Amino acid sequence: MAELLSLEEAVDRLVHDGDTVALEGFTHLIPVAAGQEIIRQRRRDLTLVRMTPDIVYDQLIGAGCARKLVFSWGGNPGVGSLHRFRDAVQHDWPVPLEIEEHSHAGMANRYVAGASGLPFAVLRGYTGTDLPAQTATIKPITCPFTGEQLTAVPALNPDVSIVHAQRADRSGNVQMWGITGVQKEAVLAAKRSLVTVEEIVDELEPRPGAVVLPAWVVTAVAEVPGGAKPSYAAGYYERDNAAYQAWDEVGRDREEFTKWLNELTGVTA
Amino acid sequence: MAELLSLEEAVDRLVHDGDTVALEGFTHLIPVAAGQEIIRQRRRDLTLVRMTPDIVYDQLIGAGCARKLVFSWGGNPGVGSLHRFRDAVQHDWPVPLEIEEHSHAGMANRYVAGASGLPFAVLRGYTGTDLPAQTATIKPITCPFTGEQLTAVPALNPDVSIVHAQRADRSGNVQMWGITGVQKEAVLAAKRSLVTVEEIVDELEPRPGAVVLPAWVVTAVAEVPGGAKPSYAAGYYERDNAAYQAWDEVGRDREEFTKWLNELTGVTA
Amino acid sequence: MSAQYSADEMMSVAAARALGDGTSCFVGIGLPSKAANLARRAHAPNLTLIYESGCLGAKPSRLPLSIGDGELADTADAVISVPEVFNYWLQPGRIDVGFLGAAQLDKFGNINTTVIGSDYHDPKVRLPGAGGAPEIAASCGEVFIVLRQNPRAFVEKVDFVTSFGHGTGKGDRARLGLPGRGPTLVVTDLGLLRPDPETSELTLTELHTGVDLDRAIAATGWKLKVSDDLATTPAPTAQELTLLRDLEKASA
Amino acid sequence: MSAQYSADEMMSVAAARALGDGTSCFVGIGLPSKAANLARRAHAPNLTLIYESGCLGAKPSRLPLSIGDGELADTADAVISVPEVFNYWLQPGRIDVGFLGAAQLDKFGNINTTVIGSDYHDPKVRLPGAGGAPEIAASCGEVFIVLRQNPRAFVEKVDFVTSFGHGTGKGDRARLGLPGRGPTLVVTDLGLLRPDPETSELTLTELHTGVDLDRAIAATGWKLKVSDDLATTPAPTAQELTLLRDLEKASA
Repeated sequence: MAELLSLEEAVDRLVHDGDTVALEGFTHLIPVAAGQEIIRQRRRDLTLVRMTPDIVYDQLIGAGCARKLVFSWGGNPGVGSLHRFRDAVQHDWPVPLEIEEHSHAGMANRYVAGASGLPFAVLRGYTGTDLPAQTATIKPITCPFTGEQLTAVPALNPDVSIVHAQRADRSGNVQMWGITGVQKEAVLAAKRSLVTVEEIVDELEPRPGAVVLPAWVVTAVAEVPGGAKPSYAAGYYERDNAAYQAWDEVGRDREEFTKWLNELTGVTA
Repeated sequence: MAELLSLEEAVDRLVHDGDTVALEGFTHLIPVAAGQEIIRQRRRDLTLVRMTPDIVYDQLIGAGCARKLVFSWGGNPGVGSLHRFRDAVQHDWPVPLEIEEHSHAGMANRYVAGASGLPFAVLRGYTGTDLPAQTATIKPITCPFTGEQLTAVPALNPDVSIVHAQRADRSGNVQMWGITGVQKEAVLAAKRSLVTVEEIVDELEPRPGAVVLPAWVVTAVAEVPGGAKPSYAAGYYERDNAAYQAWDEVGRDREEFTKWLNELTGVTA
Repeated sequence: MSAQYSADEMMSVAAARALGDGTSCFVGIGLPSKAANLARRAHAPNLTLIYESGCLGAKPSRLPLSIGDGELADTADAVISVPEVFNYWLQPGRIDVGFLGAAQLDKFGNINTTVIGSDYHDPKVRLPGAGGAPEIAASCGEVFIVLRQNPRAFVEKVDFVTSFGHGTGKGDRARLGLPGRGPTLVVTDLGLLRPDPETSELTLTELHTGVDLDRAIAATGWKLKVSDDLATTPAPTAQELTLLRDLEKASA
Repeated sequence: MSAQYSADEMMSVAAARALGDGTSCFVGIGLPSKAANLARRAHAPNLTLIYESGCLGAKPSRLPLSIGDGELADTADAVISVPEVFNYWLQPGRIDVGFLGAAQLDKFGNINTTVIGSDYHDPKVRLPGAGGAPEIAASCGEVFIVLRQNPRAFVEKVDFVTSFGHGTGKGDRARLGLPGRGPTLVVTDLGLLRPDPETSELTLTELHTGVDLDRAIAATGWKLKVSDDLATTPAPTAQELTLLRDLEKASA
């Protein structure tokens, strides 16, 4: 049964140095507040996993929390590049960042395998591309019925997965709707999970398109209104596009970024 | 784009002798009327596929439409055995019935592979059971990352899949809700598909738990109110449990069954 | 508590008692469903019921007529597709207890629901088949089996292994890499059987109140072993009987 | 029709025109999304737009800010999970056209969105990566690519094959068993390129109205082949320009 915790306590208890951590969200419901709490608590040596690392991953990488990134598309959606990500890959700043690079189809299937208790997934993927030569976690597999060759990718089973949802009830049952990406799979694939929510309510009224995560597969729920900003939470608030654009300026420059980081973590320079 | 057809025309055009046909429904929304139309049109040599063949499959088998059944659980749910199925397997009446037997997990994954354009699916299944010795479509497969041995099953790609849904709009977009079983997978796995619906409406209002099949993956839609009776259609009518019980009497006896069949097909004995 | 009750009522009550509160249970239809719903009303209000039709956390107000009863969907925490229930929920070992019936059961807890007779292609009786049982038996934390005890059902060796119990004895599950502990309890109309800790052979550990040991032995198709400290199942309480009968009445 | 328009507007209009009514299109963000939404407003009201965020049949009233814009979900026929969009919809070849952008494109239509520079581990520029593109390029019936033409983007050979086009030439896709036909059209701000039927090398088949051939040749990093019957793309109509500008205004 999910425990209702503060964000601070949840991150303290669930996320440890060296963990493999997935904060998922597909432009919608991105667990930004949880990511920034990980920065505040100065976690180190994390293997960060996400299909679409965006500005909160840029922040985690720039803050030196990560030693490795497993991903399929890293960018500031609708704006441009992730400058902290590029700086870490190209110049090891502030620490070297190992990367394990996949396609969306591969990453999605890796979460599916993880959620399904299987060691690998099969897809038609990567054929003819240069990705398999760089990524050890892409291998051929042969169909035992037709002899056809396909691609296998290993399961993702993060130590912790963190997602943001619209609501939870007091027992910790979680409800999210709109674009829900791979959030269900990320939670089910993980050893531990944290869901930040816009609000905790008495009862989860059924809604069209809603995905429900029962309390017994969630480790902790934290009420964090606005916890997905500057991304959006359908039914609660819109995407703050200006913030995405503004991040381009902050992320572009180490000094600007360091100022931002000191402000976030309460350090006076 | 789905064509709107009468049930008679749809079955005439879509279901041919010798086809592999899946009529899916997991106790809810069973396409009974479509199955009985197949009997009326005297299709022969069908390979029938279904996870849970129940009384409409008993009727199809008793009527001699099928040469093979691919399935995982054949029974009259909540009542008992399928007597026509047993008679065909045990005594070749009215024609021999070949069987290909799986578990639910295997069948569900076979549909998933079919819907996914993959030749096979991987699961943890059948281990230690006597099923693999009887069923050629169960094979071992080794994880290329861990070396672990798992089970592979081949994709199901029926020539036609038939399901029943609550509603469609005039463009042929289909909406169903409640227990939706493997209906989406069955339709997406098939070369052709027919959806019978309770009603055709101007607009599909979003509903909690609804599954939508866009018109462009459905071949034909036929409006058949009550087309799932005696099973139920959530929001339209309840299961007619007495009819399930009554079938036990009819199906138990070849003569009784033949009377029932003659009545269905309009033959006067 | 000297209320009158039937052997079937005793069986349902004993099966219900085995389900602990706060656990999750993958429920087969028929006797398992009745017992699980009784448990939820009696002592286990936080028992999570999972039906293979895709209903997670169903809280039916009456006994479902089938595993796809609309009542299950209407009262569930979530309704998911059938592939999802097997792949995301059963297979990874998320479910504590698998609750199964059987047509034939052997002394190592292997289940047959496929064919009676030695020839699969020319069976004496063709049974419904596997359904979800093989993977429920493999992947749940443990398996409870409920069925009426008689020599045709309780056999030395099942004609067909539809769902693997303990194979030919202790260690077989581990050798096959099966994640769950397999059958840990068989509830019948006469008593309870549990696998012997040394051999995994099903052994009578409890007799229901008023049942004679000889009757249990006679109702078993193999030479039934009896636990040294054979216990007696307490009779159903008045409350248990009332709840069970109300449940059956609401489902008539 | 002598309205003023920019080269980018010409590119968007030309890309939109390529999308036939009644087809389905897997839409990348940016230029492809703009063109697809213009097509739906102009000549293809029954164009089905599919976004990798899980939105099937999205009908946005403004240009989405990202592929996961709430407007896409609100107007879609169905919103599904990301694994489902790749496994049930893209992979089986249900989608007619994949509409992609690129950072680098080579003369056989191979796409690079991964790294600029020859060393993957020490790149000159680290790009966003693959996203959905490798499997879109593999599985859609055909692929349209839209990007601005210049010698840094249009290269002899891409530094990294993120998404496979025609490999080293005709026959490579068939040898690899790729189901779709691959890139059949590249739309730029200067003209249109199509694979040569014999060699699959991208060949200039149309120049936009008013564009000089020498400019297109100079903007290409390989020795550009020009079709014998080089055509001229008609200028945007007043209606096309109005629709495009309204779309951009509604999205500002």
